[in-house]
Amino acid sequence: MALTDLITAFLLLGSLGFFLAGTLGLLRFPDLYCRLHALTKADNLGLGLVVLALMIQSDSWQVVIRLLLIWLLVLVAGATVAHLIARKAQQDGHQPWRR
Amino acid sequence: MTELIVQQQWFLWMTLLPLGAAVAAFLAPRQAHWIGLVTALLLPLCALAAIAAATLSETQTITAGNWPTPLGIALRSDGLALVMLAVTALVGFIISCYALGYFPVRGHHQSRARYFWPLWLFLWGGCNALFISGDLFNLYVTLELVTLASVALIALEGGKAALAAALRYLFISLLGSLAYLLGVGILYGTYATVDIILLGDMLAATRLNHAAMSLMIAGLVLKSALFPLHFWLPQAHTMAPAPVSAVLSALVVKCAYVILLRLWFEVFPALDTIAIGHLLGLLGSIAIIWGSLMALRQERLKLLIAYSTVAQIGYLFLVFPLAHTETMASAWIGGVLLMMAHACGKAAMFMVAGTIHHTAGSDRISRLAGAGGPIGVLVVVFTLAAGTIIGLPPSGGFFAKWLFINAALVSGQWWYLPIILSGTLLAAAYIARVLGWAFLDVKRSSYPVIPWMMKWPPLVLSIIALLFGLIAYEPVQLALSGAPVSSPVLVEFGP
Amino acid sequence: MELALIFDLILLITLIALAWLLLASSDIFRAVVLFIAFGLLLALAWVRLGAPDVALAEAAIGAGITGALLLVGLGRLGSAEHYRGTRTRLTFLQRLSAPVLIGVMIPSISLILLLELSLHASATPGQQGLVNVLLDVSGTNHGVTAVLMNFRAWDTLLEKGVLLLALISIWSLDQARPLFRQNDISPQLTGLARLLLPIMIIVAGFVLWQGDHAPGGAFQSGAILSAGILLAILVGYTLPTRRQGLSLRLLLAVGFSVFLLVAAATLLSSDYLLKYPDSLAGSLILLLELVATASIAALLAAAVVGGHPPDDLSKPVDRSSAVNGGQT
Amino acid sequence: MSPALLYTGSGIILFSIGLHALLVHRHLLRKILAANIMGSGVFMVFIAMGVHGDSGVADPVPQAMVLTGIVVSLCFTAVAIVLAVRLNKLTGCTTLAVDEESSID
Amino acid sequence: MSDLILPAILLSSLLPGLIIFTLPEESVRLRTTLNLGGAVVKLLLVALLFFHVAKREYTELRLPLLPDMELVLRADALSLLFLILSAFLWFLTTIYAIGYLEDSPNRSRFFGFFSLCVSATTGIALAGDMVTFVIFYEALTISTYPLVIHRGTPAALHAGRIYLAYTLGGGVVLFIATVWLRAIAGPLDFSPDGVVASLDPALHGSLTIIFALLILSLGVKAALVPLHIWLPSAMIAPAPVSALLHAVAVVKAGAFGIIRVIHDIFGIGFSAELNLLFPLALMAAFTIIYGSIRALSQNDLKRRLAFSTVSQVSYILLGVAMATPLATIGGLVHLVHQGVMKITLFFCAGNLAETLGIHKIDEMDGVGRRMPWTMAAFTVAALGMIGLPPLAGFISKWYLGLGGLAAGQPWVIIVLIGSTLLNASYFLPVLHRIWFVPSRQDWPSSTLRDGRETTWALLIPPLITAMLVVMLGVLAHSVGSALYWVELIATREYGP
Repeated sequence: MALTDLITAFLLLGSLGFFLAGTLGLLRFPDLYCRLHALTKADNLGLGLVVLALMIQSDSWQVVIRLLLIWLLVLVAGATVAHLIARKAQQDGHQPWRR
Repeated sequence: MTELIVQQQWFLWMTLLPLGAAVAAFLAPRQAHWIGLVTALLLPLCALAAIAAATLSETQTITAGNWPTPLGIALRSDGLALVMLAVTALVGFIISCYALGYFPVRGHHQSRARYFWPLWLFLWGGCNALFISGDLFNLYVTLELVTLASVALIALEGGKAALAAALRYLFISLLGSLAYLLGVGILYGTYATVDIILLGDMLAATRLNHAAMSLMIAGLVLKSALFPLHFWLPQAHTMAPAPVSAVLSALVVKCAYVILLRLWFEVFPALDTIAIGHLLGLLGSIAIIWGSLMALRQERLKLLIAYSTVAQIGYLFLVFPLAHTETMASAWIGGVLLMMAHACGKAAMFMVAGTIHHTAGSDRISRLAGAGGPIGVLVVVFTLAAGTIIGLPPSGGFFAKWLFINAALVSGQWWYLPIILSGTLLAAAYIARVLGWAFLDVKRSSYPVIPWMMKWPPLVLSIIALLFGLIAYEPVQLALSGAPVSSPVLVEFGP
Repeated sequence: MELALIFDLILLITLIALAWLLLASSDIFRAVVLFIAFGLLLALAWVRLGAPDVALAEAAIGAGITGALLLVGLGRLGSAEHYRGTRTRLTFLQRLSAPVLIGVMIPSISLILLLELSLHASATPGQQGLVNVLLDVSGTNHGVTAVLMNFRAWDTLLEKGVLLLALISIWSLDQARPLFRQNDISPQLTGLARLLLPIMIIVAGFVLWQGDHAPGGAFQSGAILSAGILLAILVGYTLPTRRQGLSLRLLLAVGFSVFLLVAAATLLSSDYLLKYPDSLAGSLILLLELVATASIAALLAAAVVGGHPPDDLSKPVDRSSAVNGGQT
Repeated sequence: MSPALLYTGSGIILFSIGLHALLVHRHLLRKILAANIMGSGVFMVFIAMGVHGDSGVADPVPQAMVLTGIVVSLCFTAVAIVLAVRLNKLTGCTTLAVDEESSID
Repeated sequence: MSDLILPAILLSSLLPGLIIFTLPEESVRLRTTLNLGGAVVKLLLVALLFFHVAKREYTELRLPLLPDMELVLRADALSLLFLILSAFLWFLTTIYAIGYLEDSPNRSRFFGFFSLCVSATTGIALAGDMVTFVIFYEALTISTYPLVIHRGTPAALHAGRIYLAYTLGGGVVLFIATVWLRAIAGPLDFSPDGVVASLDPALHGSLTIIFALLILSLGVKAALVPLHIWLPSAMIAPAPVSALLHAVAVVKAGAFGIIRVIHDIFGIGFSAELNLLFPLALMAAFTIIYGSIRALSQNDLKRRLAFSTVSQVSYILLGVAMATPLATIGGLVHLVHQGVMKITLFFCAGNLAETLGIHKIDEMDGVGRRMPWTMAAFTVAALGMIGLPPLAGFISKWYLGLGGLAAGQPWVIIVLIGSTLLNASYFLPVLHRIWFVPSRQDWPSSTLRDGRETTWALLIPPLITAMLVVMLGVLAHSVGSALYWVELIATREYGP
């Protein structure tokens, strides 16, 4: 097992943690805004780690650029969609959760 | 001249022409009806040319792109294909003329007129492509083309009943075609080809093949509305506008049946089909009786005609049990003949029903009471067309029944005789019921004038339907060329 | 190998469970969302089966366009799900047929098939070899594209017809209604669209070009483009609709028409339907793919919009609905 | 138990699940979903039965067929949804229950 | 020329019929022209054909229907007999119907189906094989049904249902029997020796069943008891229709079919060999007596005539079933004679109904003074029916009696005498009422300018047919009479 593989495994395990956290947040948080928050933050980071892991494994720079592009696109799209959902929720009168 | 005819693959043009016209009608909605009419005029000519070309040339099968068959799609101009192309051209032409009167170009319903033409031309092209296809997957695509166009045409009427009927028809068709497609998939997985001729040579009587066969037959039976899977048909066929009802009953139901004929006689001969044949025969028999009885009970003319279609489909399925080795040609030709005759007769009947609805304001049979004047003529046309449904000579239905009875007697399946006969008598009864209302001597109101195009096309078609038996020789000879059956058509008892 | 098999098993069990869950769930919105997830997983299954073309198409269609169609449809159906109120009166046979079908036929047919399949697995070599041999003369370097655009081009032509036909059917049924409220365009979405649209066009072009030698092609590319068009509609772009939207109609029909014209031309010149001249095969396929992409993109987007353009007919229409309906 | 067989079997199961749901459920969108899942099952059988040996590369011909099939089923889905929406607009129902009562005229 | 004459005869009534369907109700003149023109053309064509056949120039036309199945039109002596009868009587009935239906509704429909009906009858006459016969036979069924229900009253519709049930039921049995026979014996061209005689004796059982089925199914139209129920109930139809049904088209089609089956399919010798004819003769004899007895008790004039038809048509069958030349002559000649006599009676009954509104026999007292010409015709025809020499009916009965003796079946004489007595007892009281009982009411006087009893169109046809009744009897042995022609047939059939 080469060093790269080790790093990859490490990164993937890390991403798994983030995904797990995001999913937990999605399931357990009290209202829509919190859930969005958990989902976007944690998943974006998780995906970033996955992409990073794959970049290490890839053998041409073209693939690296493509992977990077994918991650950036997901970031942009995720941010916008989260915004749209939150905006719609606010328009519909959903109040943020208060303790 | 002769060379010109032979060298062109007219039967292929018959698929490209309506499809192209459909696109044109979509692009130029204001001219759609003219485009439709010109196409409808050209297609019968193409059909004649295709028949002429086929009688002059040797080959009946070409492949698209001229790729060898396991890979390319076989397109066939054999007897069955040509006969169906020709009948569709004839019936389609007359229905197009009728539709010109039924969907006024100006006025309230012009949107229906605009969409009718591209949809109908698509359907026509799909039918033609289906008839010539010799490839199981291609048959699926063409069948779906036909189905989708039918769904949209049913829904064209716009009422909630029509929409519901269209949607139900869509689901039923999806179910049927997916079952068929699953069977095709299994056959491809086993033999790596979907070519009908190649499969017919290779197929062995394994359980897997039987399962595939059952799936395909079940799917197609659903699509051709054999009892008890007919429940969707009456609504779908009656809720549609009249020209569409005519198209559906005359042509669309036959599409699935043509595939069944091809499968049964060309793909599955090696398999053990006796039990399924008897099952189909049994269901067909029930369909004959049940459909006729239901037709007898209907209050509305279009529903009566639709249930009569259910019964006639029952006759078509008698082909399968009746086709023993020695009676194969009898049964096969009987089925083909009945398809042609029924296409003409049923289209005429639905068109007349549409005209009556248009003129009398309703298609309730009781509204026909004392029908005279313009409606009286329509009733006569209805009767003439019904002759072929009852099976009166010299209609095609008569000779089809002759062949069925002949096959039943010679193959020793006498129990189909009472079925066929009671079907005939019941058909006469429900037609006579309509006639009885029409002849009823009551004071009648005056009716509006019937548009020219809504009166004459059905009359022409009904006369053709009634006299079809007299000109059946040529179509039958044509159908026999390249037919998958080789026994004499009229069979005698063996020594 | 073992690991792969376990992966397959997990994937398939998830797929089946998803299918069951989504069909059984009482909330129809949830069902639609699960269906989209099902589509994405199915794409993974196609990859596992060595069919990346299908995987691309499944992701773009099963998860993408179909999902959009379903969501838009669901929105229009309204949330009221009062389908318990009216009970249909079923005939006896209808009552009988469903349980019989479910209870007897499905298990038995499945059982037979499974039993038999285990005996017959991979009995034939398929047409892989034949396709590879003929690939050189097909005008393209990718097997699936060769089959689609050349060997079985007749199927593809008819399929394009079905697509156009579906759109005509949709137009015949209804008039286009707005996908969203006009005053509701978010500036963030507009920004995203500005960023994404050029990328989408580039990606679509790439996928189309890719189809010549690797998974990809007109349909996948068209699906991406149509997503772009929908995005553009969502941020309020409109197309000119003069002359009853003739330009739109032309765009929708061009893929099928060109295919038909090529078919007619080949039939005239060679007596065989869709037999491309050897020297022209490559360029013809490229042409067909290009126009097909354009049409598919427009057709899919128009299908999601659902309905004919409001100016299609002379009859007066509801002004408010005429604003952003069919101007893909 | 080869992967191809596994996938074929799953395809058939998906087909059956879809068939069951198509027949049992009333809601139109659910019927549409069911039909789509049936279709996916059929396509899976197509592709999986075309996988031969351990090459891992599927036969291109069924792939092309499945692509065609996916498009066709997409078309049906699109039309069905519009029909359902239209029907819902006229009747307020999301089922096919309407045609019984209105079949009189 | 001679090839085209057969289809031309068919088309001479078919085409006018089809055109008439499309005519609006108001175009009386065009419709009348078409009707009469068609009838005249047909008569001329038949006359032309007559001379061909008299010179033994048989023409034949074959049109392929299916592989190994043809539509065969052929003119032989027997078909000419029926053809002349139907062409001539159609001509007269057309004139009569035009007068009878003046100003009534739905005339286009009526004359359309009327023409179709005659076309079918012509086709039956010209059929050259069993398939063709069946085709036209069924066509006749369906084209007469609208005529039966033409009046549109509930009673008419009921009668129509009965008519259709019986005739179509018979039709399908005939159909099956024919298909079965075709599957056993191959092509079924009519030929003087029959086509089944040479078959394997093992098939004789099937052949017997087929024969029974054929006779039973044809017997529906020929009104063999107990298959006759439809005939009296069909009386509800307008008089010209009744005339046509009884005298020419329907019952004669059945009788003609039975003749064809016995003579030209099974062959007389073979039928006798299988002992098929004696039961038929018994049935016919029973029908003769039964019909006459039922006629006695009918008060409705047309119903009495109907039961008389039931009885009289079976004379034809009786003659044929006895299988001797003389009896055959008697039977065949009665085909013509009964037609002419019965059509006269129905014309007269129609005149009574149309002019004076008389339907019942007990309303006929003294009507001879009001309508002398009509009643004279009635009287001649009724006396002919009874068999009074030298009228037409006598000739038939004479030959039948001789034939019965020659066949060694003297019981036939008893049947004939009994039936004659019965005929007399249901006709003579009517004649007595007509001429000798004083009228109980005042008939509406003639509305016509010259004081005629009724219009020419209604008067001429019965007078002509009544004259024929006399001439066919008196001039029975001259060239060109029905008897002469029938003897020709018999010699061709049995040899000189």
